[in-house]
Amino acid sequence: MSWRDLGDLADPSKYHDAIDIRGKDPAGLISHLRKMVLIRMAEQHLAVARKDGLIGGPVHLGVGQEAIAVGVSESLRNSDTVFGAHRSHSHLLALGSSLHGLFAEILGKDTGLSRGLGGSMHLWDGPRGFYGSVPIMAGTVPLAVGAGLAAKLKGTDNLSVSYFGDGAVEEGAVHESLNLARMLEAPVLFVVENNFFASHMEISLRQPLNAMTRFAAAHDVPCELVDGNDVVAVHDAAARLIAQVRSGAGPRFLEAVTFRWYGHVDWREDVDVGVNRSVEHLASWRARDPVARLTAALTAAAVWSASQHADLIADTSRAIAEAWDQAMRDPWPHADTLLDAVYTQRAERS
Amino acid sequence: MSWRDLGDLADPSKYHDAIDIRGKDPAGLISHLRKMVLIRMAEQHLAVARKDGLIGGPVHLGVGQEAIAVGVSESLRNSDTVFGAHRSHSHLLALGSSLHGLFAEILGKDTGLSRGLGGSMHLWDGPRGFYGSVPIMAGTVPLAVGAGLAAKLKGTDNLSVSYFGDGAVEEGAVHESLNLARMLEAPVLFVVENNFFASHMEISLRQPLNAMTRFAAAHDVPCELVDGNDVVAVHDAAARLIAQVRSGAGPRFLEAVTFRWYGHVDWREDVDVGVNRSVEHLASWRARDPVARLTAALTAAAVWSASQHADLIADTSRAIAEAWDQAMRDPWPHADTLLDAVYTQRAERS
Amino acid sequence: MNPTQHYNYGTAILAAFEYLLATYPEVFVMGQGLWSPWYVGNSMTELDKKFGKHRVIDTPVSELAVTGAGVGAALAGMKPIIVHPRIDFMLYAMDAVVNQAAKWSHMFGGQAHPGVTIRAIINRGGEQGAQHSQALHAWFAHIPGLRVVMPATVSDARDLLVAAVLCGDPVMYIDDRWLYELEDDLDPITELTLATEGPRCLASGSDITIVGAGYSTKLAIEACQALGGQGVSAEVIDLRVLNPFEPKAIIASVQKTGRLLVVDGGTRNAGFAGEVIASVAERVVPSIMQKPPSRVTLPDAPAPTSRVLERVYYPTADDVVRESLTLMSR
Amino acid sequence: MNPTQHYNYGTAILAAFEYLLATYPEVFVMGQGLWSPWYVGNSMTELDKKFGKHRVIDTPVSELAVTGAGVGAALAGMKPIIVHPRIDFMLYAMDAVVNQAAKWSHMFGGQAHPGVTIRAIINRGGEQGAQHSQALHAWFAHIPGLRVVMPATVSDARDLLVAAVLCGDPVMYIDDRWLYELEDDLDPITELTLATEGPRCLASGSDITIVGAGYSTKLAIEACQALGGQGVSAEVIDLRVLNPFEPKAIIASVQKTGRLLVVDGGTRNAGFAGEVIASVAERVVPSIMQKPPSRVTLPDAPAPTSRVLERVYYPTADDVVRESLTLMSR
Ligand SMILES: Cc1ncc(C[n+]2csc(CCOP(=O)(O)OP(=O)(O)O)c2C)c(N)n1
Ligand SMILES: Cc1ncc(C[n+]2csc(CCOP(=O)(O)OP(=O)(O)O)c2C)c(N)n1
Ligand SMILES: [Mg+2]
Ligand SMILES: [Mg+2]
Repeated sequence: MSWRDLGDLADPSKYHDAIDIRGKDPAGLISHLRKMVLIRMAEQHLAVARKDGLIGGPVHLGVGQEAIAVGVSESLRNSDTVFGAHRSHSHLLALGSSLHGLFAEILGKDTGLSRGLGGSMHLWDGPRGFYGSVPIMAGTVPLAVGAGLAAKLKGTDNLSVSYFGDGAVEEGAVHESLNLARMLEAPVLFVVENNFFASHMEISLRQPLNAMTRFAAAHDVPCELVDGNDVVAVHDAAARLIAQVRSGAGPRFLEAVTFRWYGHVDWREDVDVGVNRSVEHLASWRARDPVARLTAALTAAAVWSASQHADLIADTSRAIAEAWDQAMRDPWPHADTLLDAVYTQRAERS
Repeated sequence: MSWRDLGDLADPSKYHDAIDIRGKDPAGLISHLRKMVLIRMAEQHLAVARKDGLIGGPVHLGVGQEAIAVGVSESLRNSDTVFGAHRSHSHLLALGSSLHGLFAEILGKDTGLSRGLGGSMHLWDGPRGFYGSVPIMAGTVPLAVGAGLAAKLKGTDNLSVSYFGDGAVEEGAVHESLNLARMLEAPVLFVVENNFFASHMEISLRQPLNAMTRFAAAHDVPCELVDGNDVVAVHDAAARLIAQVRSGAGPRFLEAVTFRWYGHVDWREDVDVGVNRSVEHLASWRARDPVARLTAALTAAAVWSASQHADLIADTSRAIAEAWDQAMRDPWPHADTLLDAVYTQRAERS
Repeated sequence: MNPTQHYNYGTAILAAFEYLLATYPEVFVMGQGLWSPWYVGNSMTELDKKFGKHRVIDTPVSELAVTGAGVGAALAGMKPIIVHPRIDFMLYAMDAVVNQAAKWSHMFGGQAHPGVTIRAIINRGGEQGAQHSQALHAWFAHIPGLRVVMPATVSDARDLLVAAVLCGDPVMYIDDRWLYELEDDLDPITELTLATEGPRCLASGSDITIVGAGYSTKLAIEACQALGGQGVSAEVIDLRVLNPFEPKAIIASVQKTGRLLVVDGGTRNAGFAGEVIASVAERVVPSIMQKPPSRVTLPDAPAPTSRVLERVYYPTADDVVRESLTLMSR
Repeated sequence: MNPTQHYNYGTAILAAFEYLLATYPEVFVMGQGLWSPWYVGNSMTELDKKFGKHRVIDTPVSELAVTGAGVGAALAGMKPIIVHPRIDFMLYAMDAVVNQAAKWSHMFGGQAHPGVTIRAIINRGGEQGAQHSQALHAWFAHIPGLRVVMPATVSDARDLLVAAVLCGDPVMYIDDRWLYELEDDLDPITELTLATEGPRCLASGSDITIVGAGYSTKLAIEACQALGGQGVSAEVIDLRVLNPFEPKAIIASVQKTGRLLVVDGGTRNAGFAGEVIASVAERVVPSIMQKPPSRVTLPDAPAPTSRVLERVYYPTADDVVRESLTLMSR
């Protein structure tokens, strides 16, 4: 594939079939599936809860993009440092973070991952290596470079992961960060989830070419381009790149091509936004479903059955219901957190 | 030449010979020579004056880089909008701006191009299309895009020129500007003067590859790469690109490879700054002298004689001396300019 | 004779855009969300359809380059309006505003003026959190060369935008999503000269001077009405123009009331409320003050998300009333 | 017993760097000019040779990414010091400082703290002009979550840098090239707790309180000496820490003197001098003020280049003396 163009990865009528799992360990694939189903159902639950007015703040849902975080996270450790953005539920959950902690945070509860000060757009789970997601686009990209530099200065083989979107690359911060990481030989994996949209703006309205690999090439950062809706392809590419990064080879770049089923924010589908988001277009992207394509492959390989799938769905919805109900019952944060969290030591005020 | 690498343009032992002027009009070439000699001698005069303490502020000299502005400006009009940076004496003078106005500004006089409020790093000559130079790196690059957009919205075939350096491309502003200009199809010629240095830092300490064309390619902006010390090569490439821009084809990018003979600022040579700036290295770059190579070509073609050259030097030093002496005698700005220039209408203060 | 027309704050802004685009060919608008302005409420509806996508330009997500392009287009003779749907996004664009736009006229001896208007929206609440809630007017007011306006009324929402675009200097026009439902009947547009506009008295009183800007002025007016019911006559002054800042009207009012309360939607330390208090304190005889001046501002903390914390975080009209009564107590 | 050692402001900063790099393996320094620090005077000489280019890192010209990298490295457990040879260059880096570093602890409920120190140098004069002369301390002081220190003395130049790097919060350490020649003898380093440091009285007096920060404190001290010769006893208070701001010491002083003059190297409108005046005005009984408070600041204009205009532009000790005498006159 050319570094300028996504080729038929950009054509939603392609890549609808079961993914290729030849030679892969079924157990690993099934754990991928469990994670992807959990992420999807959790976000679908959030869509409904937001629509029903149970959630006070905006939720940016990544349904359709689950394979990317799941494929990448498989090669990560708790000692790595992962940074996300506004659409990071999957990045967090793929690391095995607590569903209840996420829900409680989104509901603004004291038991939330960010103690009610962050909501859906500001997530943190340090112990699992999730170092933070924030809504300012590209805001965490330079931070990921610094966290990678820290891992290098400490003499570890840990690395940093920076998740961002095809819109974020329009911010100068991303370009400065690619060059800086390259010159510092910082252990960073840049993961761009190219879903062709930045809020209402389709990529052709924002950039002359659709491949993000252009920027990796310009900054001499080795990269791979994959079908982001093929968890095996994502996993294999990420594993290769992460191994190189851990070996001290410097930063690497992964472009994963995908599509979000919901609109930019909340539960609507935004099929009204002009370029390339018609009902039909969305339908053909839905047919490139990362969950269905993995399930089909596992079923075809006779390592996964309809009843197993039914159980998975049932178990998952039960887990979601429990986590949600607990979060709904949880206490609100105390007013003091408002000033206590500003500095490590609360400032004296006269 | 590859878009990743400058090839032997980066090798200062190459391109020392007379430039190729076959088929070029001698008159035009001689006017190039006059401009280049004026710019060089003016800046050499400034170096001495700064060393002697006659100039109060920093001067960033472009001796060795004269062919670029001279080659580009030949295809420009007063109705175009040119933006520069900290090292812009040549950009200004190549447009035919007043030597006295430049000197007076550098001396902080009321008769200066910026009325004594700008000095060497803040130059302006609107009537000749020089829309401003400022020292914040890449600061004027987005402005040039906007001025180009204005020309387009007004339905003219004017264009904007944005001069910047190989260091400025490390600022995100340049990358955002390339994409924005490309998407707006703004008539802008980006001219990067690649002299391998950003203050004390040689390019290999700042970037993984030495060709700036990487970024034009990444942003799908058509570009040319030339020997910046060959005024004919610069002129021809600029003329081609400018014609395309005027025709409404959108932005274009020109990389001109060159070297500055003086150090980053003021009169010193900075042969102490570590990578690739030894006495020998500087000497071989001096041998790629844009003025000498043009002079040699003209002489070889028997359209320029030693006595003509002697006259040119004599006339130029006389012109410089006159402009300088006048500027030295000129009045200082009145204290009122300090507050009068802040707004179009001076704000009332209680 | 001029028939008045009914607007709310949002449609008044829209009316200003329509007037400017229809009247001045040099005007164009560029920023995020302009081809699907969900961010900007009803304040820019259909502009691209009415005036064309070449004059109403949605952009890549590049705040710095887009803002700088506005500056450059202005230098080339246009009257651009750059739109930032959230003022928070402008942290990326500060160089274009502060190092370029604000200083341009001065750096070149007053020979070139980038008459660009930057519309930045304060868009808080709704559990959006620290990066989507800021009000940075004090920052911009600190920058010489940059005019800063904050409309608090429906008429100013329209007329100060027109004045900003026509004044020839770079202007920060800062509006507030929490004001979009304000309603009023307006006369047809008359073009104001921004350089001569300044703070204005919106309600006259004799006991206490309450100063605000933007949404804080709305709080001040609501407090003023409540205080009236308790026998306290408050004078409300709307800042309107924060830079260059002309405190005359406020000083005159405090000389009358002897009490000053400043309400500000920004954080406290080095905020604009402090500037108002200082500008008065240094110009009135201390003994005329019945009580020390006071301010109601955000606490010095970033914005939280949880609704229960948002309730504590944002000042209300009740807070203004309570503080006013403290100043009234002997 | 502790032998004192002789330093100037610049070598005191260098001593702090050397102490930190030698004592704390988590400390590293990154910024422009570190491999040839002509920008930063004698304040970082040879650091790269002593501690290695891996811990003293010169960078591409990318203020935003470099600053953000400092924030990220701090989150990953390092104690980075990011160096900006001119505070003006930081206009490109504001997002990393304001949206990320300052808010990080709060956004995540106080569970993660980016303990990054950002050293920014005020580097004015010498006909460098508007983009190479700013002092933006009022901006940073307005941002909750960001500690802001401005050393005015040789000891603070050293000790506040050490305290900043060790405090665990993001800190703006703003030093001033015009102070590098100050000299003093210092005891060996003792690590201060930044959270408990604040404004300090440098000269006690009874007639007037003069407040400054950084270079303005130097002007205040020079003025204080000159005033002494004219029978005026001035008390000088050095702000030192501008955010979080603790005005107690200033209030106590003004309660004694009844006169307040604030000297500030920033522009006037919405500057820090206004905050000092407001913080005092709202906490003292107005009648104790002998005269209205006053400020000596830059005019509200960008910096010029021409030496004759620079002379008018920058406040001097004489200006402070003159304004003090005005406040002393009846
Ligand atoms: C600096 C900044 N500018 C604008 C926005 C508004 N905004 C939020 S998300 C978004 C689009 C992001 O697109 P992309 O990076 O592709 O991520 P995706 O939403 O597709 O996951 C925009 C414009 C923002 N949050 N931050
Ligand atoms: C934003 C900003 N950062 C840093 C500087 C300091 N500085 C001035 S010129 C320069 C190097 C510029 O290099 P380049 O762009 O290649 O231009 P050249 O000096 O080679 O002509 C630097 C780092 C600056 N002026 N502005
Ligand atoms: Mg996207
Ligand atoms: Mg260079």
